[in-house]
Amino acid sequence: MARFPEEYDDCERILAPDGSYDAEAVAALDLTDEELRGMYGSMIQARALEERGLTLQRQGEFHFWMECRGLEASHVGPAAALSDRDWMNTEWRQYGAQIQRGRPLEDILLFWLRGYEEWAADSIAEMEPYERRMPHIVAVGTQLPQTAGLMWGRKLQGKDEVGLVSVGDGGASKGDFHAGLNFAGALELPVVFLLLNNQWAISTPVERQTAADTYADRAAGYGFEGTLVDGNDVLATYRATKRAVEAARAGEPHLLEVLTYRRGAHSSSDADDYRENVDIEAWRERDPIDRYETFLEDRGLLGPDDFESIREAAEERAREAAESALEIAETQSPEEVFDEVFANPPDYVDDQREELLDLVDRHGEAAFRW
Amino acid sequence: MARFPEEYDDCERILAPDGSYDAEAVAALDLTDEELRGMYGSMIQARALEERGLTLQRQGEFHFWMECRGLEASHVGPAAALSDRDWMNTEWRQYGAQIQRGRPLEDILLFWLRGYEEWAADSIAEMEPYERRMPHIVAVGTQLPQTAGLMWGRKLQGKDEVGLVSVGDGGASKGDFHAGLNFAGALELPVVFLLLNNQWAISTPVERQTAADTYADRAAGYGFEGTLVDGNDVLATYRATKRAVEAARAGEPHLLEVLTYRRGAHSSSDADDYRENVDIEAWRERDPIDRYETFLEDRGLLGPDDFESIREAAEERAREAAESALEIAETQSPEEVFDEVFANPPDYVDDQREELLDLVDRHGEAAFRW
Amino acid sequence: MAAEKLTLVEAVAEAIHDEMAEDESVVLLGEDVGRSGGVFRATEGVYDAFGPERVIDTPLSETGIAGAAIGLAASGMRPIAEIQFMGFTYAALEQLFTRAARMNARSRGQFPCRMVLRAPFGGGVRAPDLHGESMEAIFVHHPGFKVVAPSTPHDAKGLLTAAIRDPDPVMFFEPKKIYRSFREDVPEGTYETPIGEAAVRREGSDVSVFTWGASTRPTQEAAEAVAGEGIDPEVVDLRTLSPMDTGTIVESFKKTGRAVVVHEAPRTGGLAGEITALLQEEALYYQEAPIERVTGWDAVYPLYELEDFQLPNAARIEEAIRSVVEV
Amino acid sequence: MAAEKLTLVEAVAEAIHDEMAEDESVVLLGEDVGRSGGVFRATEGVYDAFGPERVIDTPLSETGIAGAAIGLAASGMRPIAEIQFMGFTYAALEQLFTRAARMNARSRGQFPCRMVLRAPFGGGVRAPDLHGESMEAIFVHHPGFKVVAPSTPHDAKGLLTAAIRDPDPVMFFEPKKIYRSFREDVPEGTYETPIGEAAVRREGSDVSVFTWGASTRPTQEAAEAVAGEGIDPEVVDLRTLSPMDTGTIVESFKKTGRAVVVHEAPRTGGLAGEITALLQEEALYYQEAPIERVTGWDAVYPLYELEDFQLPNAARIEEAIRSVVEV
Ligand SMILES: Cc1ncc(C[n+]2csc(CCOP(=O)(O)OP(=O)(O)O)c2C)c(N)n1
Ligand SMILES: Cc1ncc(C[n+]2csc(CCOP(=O)(O)OP(=O)(O)O)c2C)c(N)n1
Ligand SMILES: [Mg+2]
Ligand SMILES: [Mg+2]
Repeated sequence: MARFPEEYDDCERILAPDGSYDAEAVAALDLTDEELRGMYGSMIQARALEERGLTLQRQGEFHFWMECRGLEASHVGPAAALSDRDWMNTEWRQYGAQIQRGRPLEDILLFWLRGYEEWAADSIAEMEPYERRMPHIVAVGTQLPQTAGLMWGRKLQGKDEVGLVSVGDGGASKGDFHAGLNFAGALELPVVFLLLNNQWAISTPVERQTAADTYADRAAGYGFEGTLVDGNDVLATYRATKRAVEAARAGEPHLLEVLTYRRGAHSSSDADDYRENVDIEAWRERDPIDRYETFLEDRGLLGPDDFESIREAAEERAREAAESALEIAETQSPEEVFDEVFANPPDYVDDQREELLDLVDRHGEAAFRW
Repeated sequence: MARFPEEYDDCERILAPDGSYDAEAVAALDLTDEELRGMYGSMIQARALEERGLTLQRQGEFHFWMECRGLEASHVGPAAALSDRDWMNTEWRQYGAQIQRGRPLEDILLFWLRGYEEWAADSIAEMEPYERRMPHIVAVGTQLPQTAGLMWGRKLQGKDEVGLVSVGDGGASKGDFHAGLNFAGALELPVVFLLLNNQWAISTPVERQTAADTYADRAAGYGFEGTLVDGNDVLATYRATKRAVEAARAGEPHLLEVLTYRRGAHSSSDADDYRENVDIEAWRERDPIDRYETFLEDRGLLGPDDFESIREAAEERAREAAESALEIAETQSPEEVFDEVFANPPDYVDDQREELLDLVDRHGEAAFRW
Repeated sequence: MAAEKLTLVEAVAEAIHDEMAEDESVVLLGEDVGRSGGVFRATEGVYDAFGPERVIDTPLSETGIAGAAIGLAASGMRPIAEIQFMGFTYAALEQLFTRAARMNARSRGQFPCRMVLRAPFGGGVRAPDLHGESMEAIFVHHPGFKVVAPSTPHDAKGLLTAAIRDPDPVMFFEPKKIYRSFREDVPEGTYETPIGEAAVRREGSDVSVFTWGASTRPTQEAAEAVAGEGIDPEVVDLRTLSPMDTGTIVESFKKTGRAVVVHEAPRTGGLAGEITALLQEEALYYQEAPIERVTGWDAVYPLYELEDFQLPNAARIEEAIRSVVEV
Repeated sequence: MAAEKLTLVEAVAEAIHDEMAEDESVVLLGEDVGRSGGVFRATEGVYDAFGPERVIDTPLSETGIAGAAIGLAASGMRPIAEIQFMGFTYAALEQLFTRAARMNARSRGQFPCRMVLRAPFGGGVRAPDLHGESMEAIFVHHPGFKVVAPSTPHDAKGLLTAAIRDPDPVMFFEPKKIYRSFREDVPEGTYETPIGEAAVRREGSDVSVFTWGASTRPTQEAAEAVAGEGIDPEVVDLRTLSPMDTGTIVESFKKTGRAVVVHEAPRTGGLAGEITALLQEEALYYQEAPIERVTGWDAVYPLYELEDFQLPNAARIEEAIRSVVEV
C-alpha cells in the first residue's frame, strides 16, 4: 500500500493539504455555513478532549486512553453525513464522530472510567441521535456483523435508517469483517462500512496487515461498491459518506476507505518505539484541522480569533467534563459488580451480591483494594 | 451470480460442453497422452467410487456419504497440475483429486468408516505425493489458514513446495477464508486457493451465499490475482491451476474459482427437496466426463470400448476397496477411544483406558451397543 | 388443552412456529433453516408459514449468524439463531462471549440481548467429527447466559417458548440422539416450562442421579433396572444448566445422601464437578458415599462405531448406582 | 548454574529466546510480538535476536494466528503463538478445538500439533473489557490440550521451555497481574519444569489451599496471616491445570482433611468444581469439612475500580480457611 492519499489516482479529495480546494465541489456539498463551522467545532473539541484525556491518564486519573490526533477528519465528516435517525457504531478512538453527533463529553469519558455506558432514553424511539449506537465493542471487528444484524432488524421493522459502522485497518483482518460485509451484501442491508485506515494496528503497519492495494478493493468481493477517500479532508469524507448513505438507504451497502495516519501512539499503554521509516512530519503537514482552518478563513467563515476562542472554549468544556466524569465515577460501589448481568436475573445473582456485600461490610472496602 | 460458465466473459475454457475444443490451447498444455488418459481414469474412478459409496450407504454399511457426480473435472485437473512435492488439502467431496494423486481407494473409504486417517510414511520426507496433505477438516473453511501456516513452515524450511487448498462456495463465507487468504498475501506464501463453486452449500444457493459477482473478484482484496474457470472442463482447470501453481512458487498466492454445479444431493443425509428453479438437465449436458470422452475420441486417445473397460475396471476396484475397507474397519476395538489423544499422553489417559477396558470386560461389548 | 403426540424435534418446530405466530418480532436465521427445514428438520414448515423475510437461510458463517442475531436483538427483534451442530458454535464463541453475554451489563440494561441460540448437541447419531459434541459446560461457566437442555418433547416446546420470551441470551441445546426416539403428549398452543427448574423424573430414596439431555434415557433405564434389585433411585433431569436448580438438587441429595452425576461431556471440567461442589457446600453432612461421575472420557470424541464406548450407557450408570449405594 | 533475578515476564522472554536459539524450528508469531516486543514486552529482544523470518507480526486475526500455528506445526516447525489477551482467544477457539486438539488423534500420530499458545490471563491491571478473563477451565474441559499457568518467574521459564518441547498443543496462560510484581532467581540456560506437577508453596497440616496463577499471591499472604493465628495451611500451586497433578492434590488433602480452592474465574463451572469432585472420589473418607471455593463471582467481569471486588483477595481467602478449619 502506498502511504499518502495523493499516491492513489482514485482517492477522492476536495481540500488539499495546503488548504486549496475545489470550489465547485464545495458548492455541490450543499452545506450551510453553520454546518461547515460545526464540523470544525467537532474536530477542535475532539482534539481538546484528546489532550485532556492524555493529561489525566498521565496523572493517573484514567487507566487508559487511546490517541486520536490527526484523525479527526476521518470520522467527523462521516458522522456529519448521517441523518438523525441513522445509527453509528464507531470504535473508541473516534471521539470526533461522537461529538459531532452530540454525545456529551462526560458520557464519552465515563466509558473510560467505568467500562460501561448508560443511555437516557427509555426506548429506541426516544433516543437522541448520539444514542443511536450499540455499546462499544472491545474485540476488534465484532461490531461489523452486529451492525449488519441491527440494520437488518430495523429494516424488518420498516424503518428507513442506515447504519454506519467503523473498523480499522487492523480490524479489517478479522473474520468478522468478512462476515459483516458478506451478510450486508447478501441480505441487502443499509450499512455503510467505514474503514478507518490509519496505517497502524498498534505496532503493525498496514503493509504487513495485508498485501491488498487498497481496502476499498475488497467491496467487489461482496457485491457492492467501495470508495477511497483522503481521510484528512473533512469535506471529502463528508461527501463520500453522504453518497454511501444514500446508496445504503436504497439497499446497497458501501465500503468507504478513509486513508489517514495515526501520528500518536496507539494508546497510553503504548511506548510507540517500534516504527520504522515513519514520516510523522509529512503527516503533520497534512493535518486535517490546519487545512480546514485555511479553508474556513479563505471562505470568510472563521478567522484566527475565532479559532483561538473556539479552542479555548473546547478546552474548558473538556476540563469540566473530565471533572464531572471523575466525580461520577467515584460513586461506584461494590454491588455494581452484579448490575445488569441479566435482564431477568436468576436467584444466584442476588445470593452472590449479598455474599459480596456481607464481605465488604465485615472487612471494609480497603481490604479489597490493592 | 450467473449460473453457467459461458455467462461470464472472462471464464476460462478449453473444452466446450459438446466436446469441441481449442486445439492450440490443448497443444500448449504440453500434456502427454498418458497424462491425458490419466485424468480420464481419475474422473471415472471417482464416479465409480461415488456409486459404490452411495450403494453401501443405502445398504447401511456407511453412515454417511457426500455426493460428487458432475464435479470430477473441478478437482481432478487441479490435482493433476501439482508436482509430486506439492501439498494438497482438499475436502472430502473431492474424491477425484485424491485418486489423481494416487491415494488408495481403501484409504479414502476408511476415513468414512473410522473418522480418522493413517499415513504409511514415517516422516514428511518419506511421504508419497498423496500423503502430502493434512488430515481432513470438518469445520468448513478452517483448512485455509492452516494451509497458509503449513506452506509458511515449508517455505521457512527452504522447500520449494506449493500448497493447494480447496474450499466451497459456502466455506468461502467463513472468517477462515478471509484469514487464510490475507495471511497468504501478507506473508507471500506459496498457496493456491481452489474455490470449488458448485453453487450450493447444502440447501443454500450461491445467490444467497453472497452478492459478489464472482468469487475470483475477492483476490484483489488480498493483493493477488484471481481466475475464473469452467469447472466442468478438466483441461481448463488443469491449465489454470498449473499457472497458479507457478505463480505461487514464485511467492504470489492465487485464488482460482472453478465454476461447476452440485447435481446430486449434498450428502446421504440430505433429502434434496429444497431447490427452486434448478436445471439439473442443463448441467447434465455439461457433464465433465461426457465432454472429455468426446475430446479423447476425437484425439484418438481412447474409444468407446476403452471407456467401457476403464469403467468396468474402476467399478471392480471400487468394489474391492470397499470390501477391504469394511473388513479393516470391523477390527476397531474399544481401547482405540484413547488412541493418540496425545503424542505424549498424561497418566489419566491410561487410567481411563483401563477403566473402559475393565467395564467392557465385565459387561461385554454388547452392553455398549445401541 | 388438546394434546398431540410429538417427537422432540417436532416439538421444537412447533414452539418456533407458535412463537413466530404470536410475536412478529421473532425471526429465525441460520444455515439451511428455511427452505430445507434444517438438517434435522427442526424448523420444518416454518419457512412455508412465515416466508423469506422472517426465516432466513444465511451465508455459511457462524460468526455472522451470532453477530447478526446480536444486532437483531439490539434492534428490538427476537432472533432465534440455529447453529447446525454444537461443534460449529465454536466460530460463534467470540461473538457470544464478548458480546451476547455482556451487552446487557455493558449497556446497563439499555440493550438486553434477547436471543436464542439453538444447537443440537451430544453424540449417538453416527455422524462425522464435531457432530457429537457436549460442551455445554463452557456456556455455563461464562457469565451472562442461560443454558437449557431439554430431554422430552413436552419440555422442549415449553422451554423453547420460555427461552424465546426470556430477555437474556439463552443457549438452547437439543439432544439430537433422541430427536425422534419417542413421542409424548405435547399440549397444543403455547405454554412455558420455566427456565431454572429441574424435573424429578423418578422419585426415589436411596440415591440421586443427576443428568440432562440424551443421557436421561439410559439413566432412567438404569434406575428401573436397579429398582428390580431393590435399590430406589431418584432421577433428576436438570433441564436448565444455567441457572441450575440448586434447590431441587440439594433437596434430593439431602433425602438420599448419595449421588451419581451422568453426562456425555468429557469428565474433566464437566458439570459433574460443579454439582459435586454444590452438594459439598450445601449438604456435606448428609453425604453417605462418594459422589460418582459417569461421563464421556477425556478423549477426542471417538467416531462411528466407537461412539458406543464414549457415551454413558445403562450398564455404567447401573454400576455407579450400585457402587454408591453399597458404600 | 548461574542465576539472575528476573520478573515473570522477563522469564517468559528468556525462555522464548533460549529455545529459539537451541532449536531452529521454533518460530514466534502474533500481534505485535516482533518489533514492539509485545504489548506486555513478553517477547522483548526476541525480534532483534532472530529477525523477521522467525519472529512475525501477523495480521490482526486470532483465527489466522491459531490456524497458521496449526499449519506450521504440521509442517514440522514449532510455533509459539501469542494471543494478546486470553479474552481474544475466543476467535481462535474454532481452530483450537476443532483442529489443534484433534490433529494428533485424527491423523493417528502422523501430525502431532506441536504448538504453544501463550496468552496473558486474569485480572488486576485496570484494563478494558476482555483484558481480565480467566477462562482456563474451557481449555481444561476440551480434550487434547495441555494447560499451564505458572505463578513464578522460575516456573514460567521452566514450564514454557517444557511446553515448547512438548509434542502436544500447550495452552500457556501467564498471570499478567504479577508479570512484574517481583523478581526471583532464575537459572541461566535452559531447564524444564515438568508439565503436570504441582508445587507445594507452603507445607502445612491443617488445611490444603489449592490455587494457581496470580491468586497464589493473596493465597500465600492469607496462609501466612492465619499461620499467625495458629492455623497451619498447606498451599498448593497447581501450575499445570491439564493434566492436573491429582497425586499431589489428593495427598495433600489426605493429610489435612480440609480444602479451599481459590481461582479468579467465575465460580460456576470453574475448576474448583473439578478439584472438589476429585477429592470426593479419591479421599472422601479423609474429609472433615466442606470444601470451600473462593472465586470470581458469576458476573460479567467488572472493570477498573470494580475489579477489586471481583478477584479473590487475602481477606476472603483467610476467612475461607478459618471457616473450614473451624468446622
Ligand atoms: C480481537 C482483538 N484482538 C486484539 C485486540 C487488541 N487490540 C486493540 S486495538 C488493536 C489494534 C487495532 O488496529 P486498527 O483496527 O487498525 O484500529 P486503530 O487502533 O488503528 O484505531 C489491537 C490489536 C482487540 N481489542 N481485539
Ligand atoms: C463451520 C461449519 N459449519 C457448518 C458445517 C455443516 N456443513 C457441512 S458441509 C456444509 C456446506 C458446505 O458448502 P460448500 O462450502 O459450498 O461445500 P460443498 O458442500 O458444496 O462441497 C455445511 C453447512 C460445517 N461442516 N462446518
Ligand atoms: Mg489502524
Ligand atoms: Mg458448494
